[in-house]
Amino acid sequence: MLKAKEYKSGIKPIWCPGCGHFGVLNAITKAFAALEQAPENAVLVSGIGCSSRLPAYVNSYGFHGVHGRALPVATGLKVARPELNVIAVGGDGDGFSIGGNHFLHACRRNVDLVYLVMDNEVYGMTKGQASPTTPAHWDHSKLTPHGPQLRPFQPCALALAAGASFIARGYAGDPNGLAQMIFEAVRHPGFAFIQVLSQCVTFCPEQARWKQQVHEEDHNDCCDPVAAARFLHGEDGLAKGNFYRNPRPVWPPSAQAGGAVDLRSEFAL
Amino acid sequence: MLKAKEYKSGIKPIWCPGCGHFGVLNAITKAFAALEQAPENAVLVSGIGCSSRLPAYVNSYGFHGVHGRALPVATGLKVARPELNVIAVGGDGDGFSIGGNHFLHACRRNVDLVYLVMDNEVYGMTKGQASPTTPAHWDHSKLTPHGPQLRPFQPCALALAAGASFIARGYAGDPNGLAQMIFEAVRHPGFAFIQVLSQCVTFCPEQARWKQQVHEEDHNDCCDPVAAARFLHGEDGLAKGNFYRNPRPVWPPSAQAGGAVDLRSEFAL
Amino acid sequence: MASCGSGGGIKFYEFLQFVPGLSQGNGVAADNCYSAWISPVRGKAAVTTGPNSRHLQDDITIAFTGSGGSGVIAVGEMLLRAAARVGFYGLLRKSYGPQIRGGESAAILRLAPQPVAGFADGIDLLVVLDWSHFSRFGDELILGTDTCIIEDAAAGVRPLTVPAAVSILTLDFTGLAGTLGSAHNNIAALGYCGAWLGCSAEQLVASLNHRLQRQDSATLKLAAQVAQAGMGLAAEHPPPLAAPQPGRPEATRWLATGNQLAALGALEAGIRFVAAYPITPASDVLEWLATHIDKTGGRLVQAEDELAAVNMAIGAGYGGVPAMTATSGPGLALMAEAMGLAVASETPLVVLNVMRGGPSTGIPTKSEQGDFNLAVYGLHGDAPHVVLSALSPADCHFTLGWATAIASHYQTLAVVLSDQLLGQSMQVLPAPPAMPFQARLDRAALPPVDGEHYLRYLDTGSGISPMAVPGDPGAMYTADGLEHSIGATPSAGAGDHQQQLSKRQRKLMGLMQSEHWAEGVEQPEARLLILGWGSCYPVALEAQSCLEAAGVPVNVLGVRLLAPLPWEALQAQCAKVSQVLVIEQNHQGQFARYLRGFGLQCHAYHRPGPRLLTALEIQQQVEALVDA
Amino acid sequence: MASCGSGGGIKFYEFLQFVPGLSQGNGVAADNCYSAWISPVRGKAAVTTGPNSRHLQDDITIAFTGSGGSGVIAVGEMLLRAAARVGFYGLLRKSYGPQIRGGESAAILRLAPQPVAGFADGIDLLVVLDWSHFSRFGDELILGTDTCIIEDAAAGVRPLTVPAAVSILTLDFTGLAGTLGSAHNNIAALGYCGAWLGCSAEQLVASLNHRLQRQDSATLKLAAQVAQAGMGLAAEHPPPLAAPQPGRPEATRWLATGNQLAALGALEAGIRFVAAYPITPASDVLEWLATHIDKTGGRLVQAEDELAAVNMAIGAGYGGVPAMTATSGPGLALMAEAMGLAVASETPLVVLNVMRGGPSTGIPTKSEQGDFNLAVYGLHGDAPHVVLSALSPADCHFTLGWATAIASHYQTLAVVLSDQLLGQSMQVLPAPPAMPFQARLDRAALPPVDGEHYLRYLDTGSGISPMAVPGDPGAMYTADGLEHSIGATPSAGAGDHQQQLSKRQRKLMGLMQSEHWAEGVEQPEARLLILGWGSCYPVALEAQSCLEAAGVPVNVLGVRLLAPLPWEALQAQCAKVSQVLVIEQNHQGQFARYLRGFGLQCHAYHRPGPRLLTALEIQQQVEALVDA
Amino acid sequence: MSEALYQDEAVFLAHSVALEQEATERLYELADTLEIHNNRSLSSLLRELAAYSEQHARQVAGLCQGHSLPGLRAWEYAWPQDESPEVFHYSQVHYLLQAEQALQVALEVEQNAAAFYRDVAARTHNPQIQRWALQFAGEEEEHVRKLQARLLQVNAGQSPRDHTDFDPPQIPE
Ligand SMILES: Cc1ncc(C[n+]2csc(CCOP(=O)(O)OP(=O)(O)O)c2C)c(N)n1
Ligand SMILES: Cc1ncc(C[n+]2csc(CCOP(=O)(O)OP(=O)(O)O)c2C)c(N)n1
Ligand code: SF4
Ligand code: SF4
Ligand SMILES: [Mg+2]
Ligand SMILES: [Mg+2]
Repeated sequence: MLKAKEYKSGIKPIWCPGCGHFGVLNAITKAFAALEQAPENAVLVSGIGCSSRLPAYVNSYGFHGVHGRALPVATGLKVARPELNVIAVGGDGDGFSIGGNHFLHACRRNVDLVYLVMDNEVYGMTKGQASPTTPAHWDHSKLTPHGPQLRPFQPCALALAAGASFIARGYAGDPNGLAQMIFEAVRHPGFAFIQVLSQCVTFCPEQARWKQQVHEEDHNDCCDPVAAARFLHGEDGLAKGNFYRNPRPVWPPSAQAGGAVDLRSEFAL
Repeated sequence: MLKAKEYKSGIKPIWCPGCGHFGVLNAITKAFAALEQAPENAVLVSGIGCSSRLPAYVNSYGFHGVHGRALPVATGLKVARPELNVIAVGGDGDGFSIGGNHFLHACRRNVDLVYLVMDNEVYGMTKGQASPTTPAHWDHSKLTPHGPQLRPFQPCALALAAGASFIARGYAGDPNGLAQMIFEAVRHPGFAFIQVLSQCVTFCPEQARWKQQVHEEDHNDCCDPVAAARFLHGEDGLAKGNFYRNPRPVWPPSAQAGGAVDLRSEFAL
Repeated sequence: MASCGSGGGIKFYEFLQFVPGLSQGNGVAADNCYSAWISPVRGKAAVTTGPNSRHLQDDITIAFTGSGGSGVIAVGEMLLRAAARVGFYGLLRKSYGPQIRGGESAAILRLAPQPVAGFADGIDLLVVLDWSHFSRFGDELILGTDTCIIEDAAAGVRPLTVPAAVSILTLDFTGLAGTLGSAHNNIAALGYCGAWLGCSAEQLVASLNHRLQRQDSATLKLAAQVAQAGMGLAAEHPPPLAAPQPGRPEATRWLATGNQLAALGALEAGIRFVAAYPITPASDVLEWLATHIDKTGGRLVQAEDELAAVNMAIGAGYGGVPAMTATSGPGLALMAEAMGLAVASETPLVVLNVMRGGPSTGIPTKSEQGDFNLAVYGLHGDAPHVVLSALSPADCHFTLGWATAIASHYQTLAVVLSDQLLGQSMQVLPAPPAMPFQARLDRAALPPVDGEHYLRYLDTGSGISPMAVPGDPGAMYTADGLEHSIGATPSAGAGDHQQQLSKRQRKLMGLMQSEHWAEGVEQPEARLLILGWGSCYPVALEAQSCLEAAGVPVNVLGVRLLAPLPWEALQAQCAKVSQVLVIEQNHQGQFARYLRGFGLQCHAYHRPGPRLLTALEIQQQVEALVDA
Repeated sequence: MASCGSGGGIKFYEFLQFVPGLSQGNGVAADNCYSAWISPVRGKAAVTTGPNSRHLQDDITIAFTGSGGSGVIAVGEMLLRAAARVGFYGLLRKSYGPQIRGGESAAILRLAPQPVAGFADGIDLLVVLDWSHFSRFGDELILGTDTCIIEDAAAGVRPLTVPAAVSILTLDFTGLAGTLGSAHNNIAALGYCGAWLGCSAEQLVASLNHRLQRQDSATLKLAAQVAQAGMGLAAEHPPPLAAPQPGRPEATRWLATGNQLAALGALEAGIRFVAAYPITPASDVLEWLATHIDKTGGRLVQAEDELAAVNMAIGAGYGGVPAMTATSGPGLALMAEAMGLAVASETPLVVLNVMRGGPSTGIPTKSEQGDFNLAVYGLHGDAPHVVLSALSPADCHFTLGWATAIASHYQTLAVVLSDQLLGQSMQVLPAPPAMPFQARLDRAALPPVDGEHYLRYLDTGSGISPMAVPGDPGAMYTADGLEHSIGATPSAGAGDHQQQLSKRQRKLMGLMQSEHWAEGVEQPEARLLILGWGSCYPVALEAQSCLEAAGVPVNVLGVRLLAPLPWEALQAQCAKVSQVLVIEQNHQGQFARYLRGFGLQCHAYHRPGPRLLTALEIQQQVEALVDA
Repeated sequence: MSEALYQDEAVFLAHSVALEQEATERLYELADTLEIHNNRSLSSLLRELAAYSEQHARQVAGLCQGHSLPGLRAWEYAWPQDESPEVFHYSQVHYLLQAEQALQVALEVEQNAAAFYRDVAARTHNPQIQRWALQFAGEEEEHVRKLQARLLQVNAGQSPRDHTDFDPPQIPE
């Protein structure tokens, strides 16, 4: 049985001091400790971004792939190696912009994965451009000098519409609560989505206010999609809690054992 | 003023007799007649699929691009040439599988486009594989011999969660009703999404039953996202009607005129 | 397989041992027979010397055309199956109009007493059920003056483009079927041609039953009657040309498409994960896999797009499970970024690309060899990887097996280039020998000796680093597409970069020694080498045989290992002759340009599809060169 | 512009006339001065003959290193600006550790009396504010025995790797700033170096004010005091090496990065639509465009990914609005499929690719020339298109302008290869002349003469088909990535395919005549040609000048038009010498391989980044060749 | 859990151990990060503070001999707020952090810890817990005093500083 800190790999993060991603790392190690996770049987899969650097910092297997493709890599790995605990992690840019399609289809596919998005409403790694979750009038990016002027992407509402069977929102400033969410997400059979509010101190210093603004909203028992939809269409995006849990059949159905098979006879004349 | 049939280009469709896409072609020409559309000022943009062949059959400009990218092409065109009437068309595979990300982001971006998806719950052109909207147990495709076993993609619910400001579902078997929807979608400022049930007689002959099953459900005045969500999470996918209309600011905000500008002085020492 | 070295960890991923568990079914042949099987046109292994055993006189090409439900494709398939039972080898290709269904179509069938891997130039016997839109096939159905045409009485107006000189026989297949109460003139034509080829009624009926499996018995019975009536007609009015003679094959023979054989080869070599996004003409590879991989304990996932497909395969490959995807040009282009990830992270990955006409959407249903550049050069940065080409429909089996083994052994990307012609042609072939390849990771150095740090990207002598997979205790690491040190931590240092770049290039050099890099047939006193790749190879062999007959001995070489190119071995082959002619079916001569980049002095003959490259045009090119 | 030919339709898309409406601002030079401006290292147009006017003795390279907020990058920028005001030309590059912010960093500055486009091999003056992590820059900061080091008293322990022989001066910048109440030893160092270079206090303060625009006046005042204190220190303890002499430039000069100049060039040549997805090191092109395109009446869209970005640009281009996107390796790979669509549908499209280290995510912040293969060969099918390379930071302006004009004129894809070094280095340069290029569609044949059918893909003499855009009455057509007839209907016919393939290739042949295909400097009696592309060109010019000094005259050629390659013109250049040395910064020698494919006999020198190619190593290569 | 905290010795000790360990880890993590960002003076200050906590953690661990502590999951602790009272909140720090700010933050969390123990002491009915809680509170208050002194020192020794950020963020990928 390892302690939380023993789930750190010892590689020092390149993150800015105060970055929310530290809180997520902290929460993952705590969840692993609670799960008594064997390090060799867990794999963290990510794309590209500050947040996507996380796998290297955890004492487990990791795959740091290309931008936006964490979920397909995780899906292939989990389907091929169902006994592993596979967790995809990344940022809002990685997951909702370039990776948006995989997000939708992972929600429908319901492979037994956890997907944790560290949402700081910005592209941290490329120097602070607007991401899909950036507020419409945030005009700090040179690429959108008048703000993106678009309706922000609503990850939880979309996950629900796309068919995710576990939807929660955590806060990097509350690593213990987040650890519990991750713990439950791992235990949940099927695709579990956790949006984590994870401040970017460098490009969005205003997110320090989240400490005051984030509020608890527990719908732990909510397995009614209509009720969840009603809640998610109304809330301010800063509620943390379990919004939806409704286990449905996991894909793929469990495998038949592969034995000696004859693939050739059909071709014989 | 042209008659509906004068909006046909004269190129004969390659579609199977009985294909729903004929109904959509019919409806578009009727809508154009009603709009008194100047053929040279309309552009139909599509991806790849049986449905995506439609632009060539209409007496207007057309762009038959690559699989899944009708919306970005249409977006670029409309933003660059705002005076044109730009309509993106395509299939469920094109729009919701490979093109799913563009669909989400087009809904949020709210460029003044119409997007019409001819949904036959199958990849017609590549010989009948399951698409995102295929029922979970439809086992007619060799690629998914036990059925896709996935929760079907719900285009209207997703469009709503993604922020579309006009959402409707039509039926290719009712070209007049569909023509009216298209007419209204063109008039709607911002992104208007129309899902059209358009039977594939070749790979899904069971869709002939839609004639009996499709039912009217009008929420013409529905501009409340919560109410729309409640409806869309409950319905059977065969309701036709206007589900949501809620105009919000169109992107981009109208342009300032480009005059003589000095781009150089900032560089001078 | 090298020992995994760790006791406990192994149990729950035993399948990593890659025991495929497949019985080899019928017609198992010894390993050393493999190459005989692959290049069915000729005799022995690797590069053989001697006369090209293929005699043109023995073969016959039959084409059926019709439209709108006339079922000529079905006739082609049934006739091939029946003729095979009589003892013929053969090859069938199909051609369609743009309609999704019911459009005009043609089935082109070549039969011979020994294996055939390519098509002939002309049509010997053309059976026309419907003349309308015949001109659409003008590029593909080349009528010579000795072509013999059988037209249905109801075929309609014969186009003016049909040369007056050809002999034409009008037969009332429609009427014949009609008298029996059937609308299927195509079945009458089947009986007619079958009888002419020497098929028995049982053989034809067996083909009918195979094809019409799901029909009720009354339908089957009627069809049998119509076929028999067609046979009768053949007795009365035989086609005015001699029937070809079947062979006397002893070995078990198969009927399969190149795409099916590719899929089989992949599974037999150990592929246990497939990610799929349909695209013509690769979909049938994926479909065959979908209906068979479950039996091996493997999995197929239908992905949302090609980006997902290739990344899913990478995920599985990272997990130590041999994985592949299959696609065609547009899909391959979409996979380029992730293919670079497989290279940089050293993850095994097989990508089968079944080429069609390009660029862009191009001509999706027709064959062309235009994706060479993309496959060899389409990754950003310096990204050495493996590109193979399948040299015949049958060779798709061998090449996919080889690619699967290479990808795992070298922890690399292996792209296999096939094309619509290889992939979708249906071939009668000797049953392939047992698959000689197995996917195996080099795991010799795992886990690290106690106290040592596991170095995933170690620069070993071979260039192949020790690869752990999740589940291996004590070897946790993060695979990365960022440049990294030997210990798998990101690094921007010039030294690490140079080391990893060189290592990734060097590790593939081992492949250069492989005897599988090419196939060829040499002739004594040849002064010229015809050098081809992919589906051009059988055509070149055919041209060789024609040239032999014309007194011009040439060598032929088909290159299977396109990248990294075994340049020295190739040079040795080229040094044997005074001229080299590179042939390929694309517009720009992509392969020839590539070879010239190595310093090869060569002539090049290339032109785009969809018209197939023919032996005749190659022969003419060679003759022009030899004369000059 | 050719008349649009249609009366009514034109009014609402008047911007299609592409009147850019840009005043050319300061320092407008006549068209024929352009090439002088582009290759600032030398004298006249296209390929000039004569001594390389660059004298090595006149320049100086200063590096600042430090870490964690020590602000060395800022010092570099401020010093460049101040030195420019004194009369220096110069170039600045920046280098960072892996941290997002606050990491160790270095600013490397080269100053000379005449324009400089490349960096020197060694460092003349190294100013160290902090020694820790200095070794991280070992690849980039090459200390010679004559390097002079100034270290801050608080810089910490000097690493053992610093050669003992160098002269080291320890100065207390930290203490000096501290006594004034400032923590910014970097500003003291700025004052020190500035004074040595001959900057006045006003010039330094102006730089400070420019940089610290958003700070309050107290901060500015304090900074000015610290800088002045630093100046005082220079009087007491000047660096032990002679200060370089500034030039006496008459023309207006600019300070800009290659990326900014590329963006400006694009806008000036008529780009009015940009689709953007951020990626290092291309983001700043997009950011500059974002803050400027509105003024021209154009639009920038931030796309959801690169697939969207490139297709958006295609949509705009189809609409007749000159459009571009900018990206780097991974993004370019993702764009490959759609780039093929631009080729097949003949839609104008400009893609700027600012290269970084590869493969895969690679080394994102460092320069390399590894995407040549992908840019030239990365499309599926036979897809001829244009690939250009920018030959200096300043040349980014010219090349983007040219690419914009080419894309519209030839209705094609034009990829421009720049790299991190060109793109992100900050250069002092003479103000560029007026943009000589304008995007113009060839619309001569529009609309069709009454009664005729509009043939979008007509096979004209030039190969350029008449392109209508939406809004043109009577010319409606559907652009297609499917192969098509001249009338734009899908076609699988061999004739149509061959015709369109040939046409698309042939139309680009016109480009071969352009004098812009390369830049070069010739020397009398040269026996060797150094052939490079992109950022290697200035390095080659530098090597030429060193070699000249060593008595080895060589020619230098930088190729701007990489594809289609003007092979005959290139051959003519190569024929003037007996040896050709191809240089480039990648592992595999991609350009050299390409040239050999045309038949060029050449030597090749190439190695990967991130270490920059230096004039010295090229000189050594040349000397070895000349000696042999 | 909160009742158990006040009444069950093992649960109380488990909290005490976790409180110091969390503080230690958080401080070392920040110290490491600042070191990576080359803010060495602050980094060593944080290490100093971390060492205090570490030492304290060892003391508490010593008291646990003979008690079998419950294996609480991270979220099962009865902290008054989301986290242990002695850790600073992630969003309270950033890379331009100065010594005075760091000390200020450290001061706050020590005060929180002291308050936590005082609260336990006030609520518990278990005299042993009360003794411990008062002892720990005293120790935390001792830290508070030390930090206050340190802060005075820093403020006194410091000249006015301009906080110009000369290091623009970089763009690694
Ligand atoms: C194909 C590709 N496109 C773009 C990039 C550049 N890029 C790297 S990270 C990133 C955004 C990261 O944002 P996010 O996922 O929110 O992570 P954060 O840094 O905010 O944690 C981008 C655009 C890339 N590496 N690859
Ligand atoms: C990149 C790419 N991948 C795959 C394909 C193959 N493909 C062509 S159409 C199609 C599906 C079309 O389905 P849908 O959009 O539903 O249209 P339908 O034919 O049903 O009308 C596919 C997968 C392609 N052309 N390009
Ligand atoms: S830039 Fe933002 S997201 Fe990236 S490490 Fe810094 S604070 Fe975190
Ligand atoms: S295959 Fe289906 S979708 Fe395609 S044309 Fe035929 S009926 Fe329509
Ligand atoms: Mg982010
Ligand atoms: Mg469909």
